[in-house]
Amino acid sequence: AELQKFLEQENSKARIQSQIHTFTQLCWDKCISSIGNRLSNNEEACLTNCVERFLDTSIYIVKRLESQQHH
Amino acid sequence: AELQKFLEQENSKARIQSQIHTFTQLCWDKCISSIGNRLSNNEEACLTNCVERFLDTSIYIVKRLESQQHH
Amino acid sequence: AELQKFLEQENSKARIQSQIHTFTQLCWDKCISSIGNRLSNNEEACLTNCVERFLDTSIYIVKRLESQQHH
Amino acid sequence: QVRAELALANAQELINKIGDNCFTKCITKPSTKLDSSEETCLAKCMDRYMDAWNIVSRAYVTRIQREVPNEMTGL
Amino acid sequence: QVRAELALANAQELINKIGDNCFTKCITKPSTKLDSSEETCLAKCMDRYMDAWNIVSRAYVTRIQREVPNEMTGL
Amino acid sequence: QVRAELALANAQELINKIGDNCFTKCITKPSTKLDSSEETCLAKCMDRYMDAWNIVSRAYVTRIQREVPNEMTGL
Repeated sequence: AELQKFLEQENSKARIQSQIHTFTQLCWDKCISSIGNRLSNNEEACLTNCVERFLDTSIYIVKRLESQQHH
Repeated sequence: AELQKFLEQENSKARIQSQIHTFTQLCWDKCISSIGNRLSNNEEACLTNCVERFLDTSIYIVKRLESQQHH
Repeated sequence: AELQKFLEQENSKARIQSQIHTFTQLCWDKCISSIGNRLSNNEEACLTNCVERFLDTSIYIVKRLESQQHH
Repeated sequence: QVRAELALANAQELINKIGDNCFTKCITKPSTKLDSSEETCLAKCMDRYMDAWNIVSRAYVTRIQREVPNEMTGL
Repeated sequence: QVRAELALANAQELINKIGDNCFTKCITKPSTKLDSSEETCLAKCMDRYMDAWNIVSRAYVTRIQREVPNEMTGL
Repeated sequence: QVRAELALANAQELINKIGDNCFTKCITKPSTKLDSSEETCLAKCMDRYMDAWNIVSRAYVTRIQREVPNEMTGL
């Protein structure tokens, strides 16, 4: 049971890491236009908001699908 | 044999479903520019033609490759 | 041992073939704009340079990461 | 059970695709919350993506049935 | 048999890539049939894609052979 | 050992992503060698990509911790 719990946690970590790569790609494309000596405040805020709003979007879609199935 | 046939059919269904996702992405990019309250007749026709012509394209490519190998 | 060596070589070949497909896609997008009756000299040179510089880029990134970890 | 997993995988993939495509189309400048115009856009985009998915499915399955004998695909 | 599967997978992937890239380049507005100018474009695009694939293969294999001892890759 | 493989896979994926994105941004016309302005661009692009990766990680992990009980993710 300990081993299984360990493997499940690693599995969950692998999924999270894979999501981080996907989100970095998506939000890099949306938020970064030119390459400077540091990220601007706007770019940093855009990256954080991009992750948060993408997750909101996913939740919105699932909730709306669920509500439609109850009609 | 029954089980094997069942699994092969499910496998084939999984492949078809995966293709449908790929084609929807491809034809969405080609046919849908702005998001309205319904698909226009043009968009609907474009989506159907997009699937049909993509399949024609694949068949054309395979036939042409085969004919070249017999030279 | 012979079988293992054979399988490792095939595995390595599969990886190289998969890389060739990835590079062809990448360099096709970078080097080919319109479809003519043959590749121009510029397009051919661009394709070769694209592969070489992509590999240089990967090596540059790994070396720079390694040098940063020794600080 | 194979069939249930297939249906689940299919629904999950559709949700992912809608997420990627509609986020790209509707949230052009991500801000500190989803505003109501973004939500309206997401709702429409979702419906249109499912319309497109249905049209594409119909076109593809029709074509397969025209070209391939039924017993091969189990449709 | 491993070798035959590898060759088949490789050919299949090349056909898929040609399909995706040449459909995108040649069929800009999909209509009710492939017309002859689209077929001409597809034929040229296919040939150019295979030219590109050959040039890329040669450049990559040459580079590998320059940098890696032969016994490691079995080329 | 699972953990080490995970870390390695993660580093490899990050290097691949940096390679793809920064090659696209910095080497617009590939020539016979990487010139110094391309190398400068690559170095900056690499640093910015890792900055972005860090910000995205922090935002995502913070959100997960807000919404999911800790024992479920093992974070």
